[in-house]
Amino acid sequence: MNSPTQNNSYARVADEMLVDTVDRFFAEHSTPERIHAAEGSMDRALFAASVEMGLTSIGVAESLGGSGGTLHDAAAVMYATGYHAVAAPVADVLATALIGAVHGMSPVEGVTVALTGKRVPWWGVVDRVLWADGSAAAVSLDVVSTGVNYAGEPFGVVESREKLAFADDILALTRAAQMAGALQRVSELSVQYSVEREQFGKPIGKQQILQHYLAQMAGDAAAARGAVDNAVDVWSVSGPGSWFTLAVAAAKTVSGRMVSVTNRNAHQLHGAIGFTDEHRLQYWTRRLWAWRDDFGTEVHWAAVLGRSLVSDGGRSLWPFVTSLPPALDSPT
Amino acid sequence: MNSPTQNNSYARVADEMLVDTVDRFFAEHSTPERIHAAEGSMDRALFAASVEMGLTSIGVAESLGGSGGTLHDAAAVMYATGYHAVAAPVADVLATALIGAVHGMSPVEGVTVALTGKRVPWWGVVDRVLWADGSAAAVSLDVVSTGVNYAGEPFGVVESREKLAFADDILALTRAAQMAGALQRVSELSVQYSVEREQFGKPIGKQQILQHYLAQMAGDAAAARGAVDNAVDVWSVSGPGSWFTLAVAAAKTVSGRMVSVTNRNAHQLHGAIGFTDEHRLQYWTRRLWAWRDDFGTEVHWAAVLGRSLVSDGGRSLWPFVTSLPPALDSPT
Amino acid sequence: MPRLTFPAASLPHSTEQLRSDIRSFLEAEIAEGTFVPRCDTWLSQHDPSFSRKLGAAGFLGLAWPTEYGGHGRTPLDRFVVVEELLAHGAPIAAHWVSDRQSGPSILKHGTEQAKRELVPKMAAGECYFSIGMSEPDAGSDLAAIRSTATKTEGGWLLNGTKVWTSQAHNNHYFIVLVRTTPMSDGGVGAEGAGGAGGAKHRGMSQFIMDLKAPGVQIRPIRLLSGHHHFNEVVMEDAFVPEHFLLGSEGNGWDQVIGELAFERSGPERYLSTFPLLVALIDAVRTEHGTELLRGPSTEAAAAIGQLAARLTALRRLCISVAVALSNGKEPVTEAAMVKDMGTQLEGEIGEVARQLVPPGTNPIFDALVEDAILSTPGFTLRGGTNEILRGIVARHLGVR
Amino acid sequence: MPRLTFPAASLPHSTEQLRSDIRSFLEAEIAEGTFVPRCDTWLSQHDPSFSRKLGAAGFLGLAWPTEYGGHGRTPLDRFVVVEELLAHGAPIAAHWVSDRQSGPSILKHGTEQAKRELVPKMAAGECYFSIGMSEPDAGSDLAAIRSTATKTEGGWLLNGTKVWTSQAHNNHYFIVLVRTTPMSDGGVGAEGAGGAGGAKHRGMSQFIMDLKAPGVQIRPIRLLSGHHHFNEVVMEDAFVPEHFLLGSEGNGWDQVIGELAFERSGPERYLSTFPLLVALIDAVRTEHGTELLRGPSTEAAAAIGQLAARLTALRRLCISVAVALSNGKEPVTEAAMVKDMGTQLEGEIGEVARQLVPPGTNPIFDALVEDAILSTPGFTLRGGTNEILRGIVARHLGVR
Repeated sequence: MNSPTQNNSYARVADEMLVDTVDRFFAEHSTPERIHAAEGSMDRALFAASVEMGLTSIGVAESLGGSGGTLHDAAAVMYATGYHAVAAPVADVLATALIGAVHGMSPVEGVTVALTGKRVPWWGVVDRVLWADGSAAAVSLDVVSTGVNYAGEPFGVVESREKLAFADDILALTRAAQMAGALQRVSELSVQYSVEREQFGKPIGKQQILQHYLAQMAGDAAAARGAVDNAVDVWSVSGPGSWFTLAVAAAKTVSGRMVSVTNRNAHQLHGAIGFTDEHRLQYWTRRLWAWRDDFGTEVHWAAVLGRSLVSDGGRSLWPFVTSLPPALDSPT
Repeated sequence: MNSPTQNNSYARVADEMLVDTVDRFFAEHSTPERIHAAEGSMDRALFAASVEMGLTSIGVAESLGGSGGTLHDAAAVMYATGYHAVAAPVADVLATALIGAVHGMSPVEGVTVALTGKRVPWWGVVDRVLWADGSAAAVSLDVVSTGVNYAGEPFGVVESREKLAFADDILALTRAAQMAGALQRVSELSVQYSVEREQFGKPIGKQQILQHYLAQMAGDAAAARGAVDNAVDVWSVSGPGSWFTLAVAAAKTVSGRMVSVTNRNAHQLHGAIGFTDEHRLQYWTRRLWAWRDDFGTEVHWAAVLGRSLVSDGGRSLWPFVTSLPPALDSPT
Repeated sequence: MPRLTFPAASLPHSTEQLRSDIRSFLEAEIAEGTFVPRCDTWLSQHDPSFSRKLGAAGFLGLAWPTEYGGHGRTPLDRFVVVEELLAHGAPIAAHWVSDRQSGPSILKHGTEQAKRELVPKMAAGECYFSIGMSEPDAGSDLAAIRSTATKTEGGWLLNGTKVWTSQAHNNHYFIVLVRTTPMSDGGVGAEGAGGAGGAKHRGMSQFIMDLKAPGVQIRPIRLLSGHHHFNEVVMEDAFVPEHFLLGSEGNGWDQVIGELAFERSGPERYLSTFPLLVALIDAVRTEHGTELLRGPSTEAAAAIGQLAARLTALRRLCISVAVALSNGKEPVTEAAMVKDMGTQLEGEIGEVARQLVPPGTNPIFDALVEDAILSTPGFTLRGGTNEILRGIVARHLGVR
Repeated sequence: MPRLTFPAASLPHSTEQLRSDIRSFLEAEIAEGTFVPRCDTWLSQHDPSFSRKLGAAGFLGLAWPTEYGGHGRTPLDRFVVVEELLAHGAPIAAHWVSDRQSGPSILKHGTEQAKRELVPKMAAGECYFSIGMSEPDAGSDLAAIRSTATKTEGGWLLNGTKVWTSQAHNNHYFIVLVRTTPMSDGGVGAEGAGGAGGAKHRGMSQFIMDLKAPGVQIRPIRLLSGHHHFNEVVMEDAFVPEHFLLGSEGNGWDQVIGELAFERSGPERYLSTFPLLVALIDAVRTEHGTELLRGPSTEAAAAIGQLAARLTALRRLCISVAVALSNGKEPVTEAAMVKDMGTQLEGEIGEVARQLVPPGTNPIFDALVEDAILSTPGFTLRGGTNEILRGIVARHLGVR
């Protein structure tokens, strides 16, 4: 993973070869069977292989012990975990490594997650927790309760504790990127089903109303991706800070908002079969329902952005809008 | 207008002959040409003829000098003014007579409107104002400003004054009834246009997406009518009071909420021609935009209902829902 | 111009005592801890002991003749009991189908022997039914079913596969629609799958099939929520006695279609998530208090208020349809419209709930929300997709 | 699988000085009271003196060659200026069409004489153009137009009627699409109105028509808002000199189609109501203050925040399309998608505004809201209805 660009460098797209490699890797390993088998826990083999490939510390400088590469590379990995419904905390551990890096820390081995509040994702499989004081100790938290989220991924509820700065932002962006990937995949699964499935003697995709559902899904997935890329651009241009927080707010808001309509229309279009646990559609739609709730709902983040704008007044809106995406030396 | 039933009697439908008469009367006189000509003012001839017919005091007991008939008759007149986009304050003056009757007052001649806040509809043509002390004096208010609403109907803004009890409720219900009528008409105009208008060699109504718009419009109009009828039932069963207020809140909320989607889809379906002032569609859509704002928006009234429910707790919801419509001696 | 017609209608005063009775019954059961209010209980909460309690208390088979164990009351009496059960989130999946449609169907079309044998137990909440309609690959196109019944000594042998049979693994019988005349007979083949004629609908019959009979295999169809309500039921030479043929041979299609308006118009089409709305109001109350300054924001109060307002409007339309049905009318379009609007509304409740009360605030509330959201896709699919329903309305309006 | 493709793209740093310049210019103009920010100004606010000011300051014809009065900059420079003008609600309807499409069209297809005579005045903000495309009864089916041009001495005689010609009553010219070969020639009749072939598209040509020329009559088409932006333009033997034929005879259809992606992808497709969103933020600020306890509710803040968030996402997609166009690509589907989403968003702003700030609170704000709501139906009709746009996307996705 020797990317020529450095962490926080001024790159605006992920490395093409990396994107391609990760895509093929997850496509091969994150199969419906393995996603299904991992419910309630995680796909340990897939996680180990991802660590092996260096995916859980991409975007962390090699000097810090990371895999190197850019933040756009990191976001591409997160997006891919969504697109492929990876049933392992690859994105969470990667996010934790990036949070640590913001504070000058090296990535820690194993399933290490940063605390951001009461709910700790992947609780049942977590090895270590990244503390606000910068230490990453083996798990020793008092768990109030445990459960599984919409997607069958385990979580624990702990007493709320002090957080590392920007942990919220980076984890929210992580989920936004994963959602963008999942939204794209749901859109594609729906197109495919509409072409293949026949009813009353013709493919259901010939129905105008379903065509409109599909167009909207495709556009919403693109918008979610755009909002995520805006935030990654800002992170990459200026590092974490208040501009980054607002760009993350926009990203989590846009991705989260798209979930309700995309999931509704995808399930509507797939009919009864898509509502069963034997159809793969639900590996994505359930993750979307889970992810929009994680690390602040779309309402929470929209309110963060809205309050900031109201506080600064109407004149602050246009400069904010035109700050995204940040300008570039030459158009790509 | 000698209806056998009395004011506040226990009748649940309007007199069929009355409904039919009013419908034919407005259909004859409230023509697109006359609606157009009345913009910025009112159709004085239509108003005078409506008064002559007794429409502006229906539901007020003959003993009080009204036309007699039931509150359901009164609501049917209001609904008809919406269905026919009557460009005169027939519904407002009728509502004012009903407000007066609640306080034991007889209807006053001419264009008499009840004060309910700062904005006085039909300001430019108002003869008298019904005061909180029960008097109905010739207009002598200081007008802060004047204007015309979405529909080109005049209004004035005055200093806020004390209101008659239940004036807000009765006027909000009046607008809800008018909206229900207008929603139904927009739905019908849209069906008609979809059958008649051809594009790419077939009626546009053959497009599935437009069929869905039309189905939704028809259902929304029916729901609006249902919510209005619920409130009229309550009024007629138990008179004005807190139950009536909440039923009105539901009616204004439902009618008002339907406006945005119905207007959007009706205009979308009519295309550019429906966006011009030469097409009759806008006589209804503009009134809908105006009426949903009058006497409290759908947000205002939904909050009234919501606050009441929150204040009384979740257990209060089901008794409220099942109180509408009130039970009847035998099903009609 | 064709319109939707919802005549003004209310429930009669005569239902009020019954409402008061069932409400008291339910409040007492909740207080005793018999059940905790849940969403979508008519599909998911199968509780024979509760169904028997209801039967013993006289709340099932309300409109059925007393000679068959019913209570000789009206369909509107049943409407009242059903909406109270739904609104209180009671566990009613066991007797749901038998009380809504199988009982009336058997009373209308069944043999005297079937009526005597089954209906009293159904009214007692002791005998439960499922629906055997959909088949693999038939989807929304019910005319494409392939299951068959062939005559044998003393009855019929049934073969074929039914899917989406809710609670078949827990229930006693299902009423199954099969072909008693093969599809290829009578020139049907010539019209083919795309044929517009009614030929494909001929030669179908309904049977009452014992789900425990030899030759009947039941396999779960699990939902994305992990829940098991639905099943695939495979019949291999499964025997049905002669007296369990339901109605006339060959008349199955018409019998099934006649049930649809009843199936589509009930309060279960907008009350599936009602218990969550109740919980939402309490959660907002707990969070914000009720004092003027600390109360919910205008926007939050309005979000709740608009849901309640639309519920009252829908309920009126639903009652109008129920009254029309009980007067022998067939408000097929209006029933479709109510189901379209109602299922959208019940789906919205989950979304509003999680927007007003952030997940993580209250685990019990979160669980209700999750249950609602995971169930929601089914609301607008079961009993005819909303796209099909809107098509029915459009056809009635004359544009299709 | 076919996807929408929005390559990562940003505006270049080289545009930043220009943005700063036009922003200062606009803030100074607002401060001087030259204009009050309004919604939908690119269609409705025709102000020649403001257009001339912009021209004099070098903000028009930015990407046109300097030899024709342009500024030799890039389309992305124009993008920046245009979005600033829109966001500030400046009165730009006079030069809008000439700057967006007529100028580029004349530069690409026009005769040298036309270029010399017209383009410098267009860049100076002194010469304004309209669009002459739609016809009565042609609706969305542009191939059905009937207007004609026939050769005459020194030029052409045009006959026919154009509708929806915005600002024709105020502008100097319009570029008009007509048939130079009659519809019945070349076997077109055989394919008829329902024909799938391109025959109906052949034989069309574009002309630059002087709107003040003899034989041209302009009649207003008033909108439901009462506003007069659109016109019907009737041509009766109206003369166009030879050098105002635009492009090759018979090539009109292809020229028009080439303009569509440009017409559909601009920031005017999501910024029409932006000034209202700015005013909304201030109105909420005034009403609720900014302190934590008195500030807007979570729900109100979120309603504003989600609009802002979606704007930023859309802007990124819009820039991606603009960059692709400036690189010579033809992102037709992506442009359609952005317009679909953008026009829905700009329509939503009016609805959110009246929900958060009740009508009657502030008359100036109310007027902005009313203007937005009365204009909104046009957003999703003009330049291709959203139903057509979604059809374009669906075709690209392979389902149509």
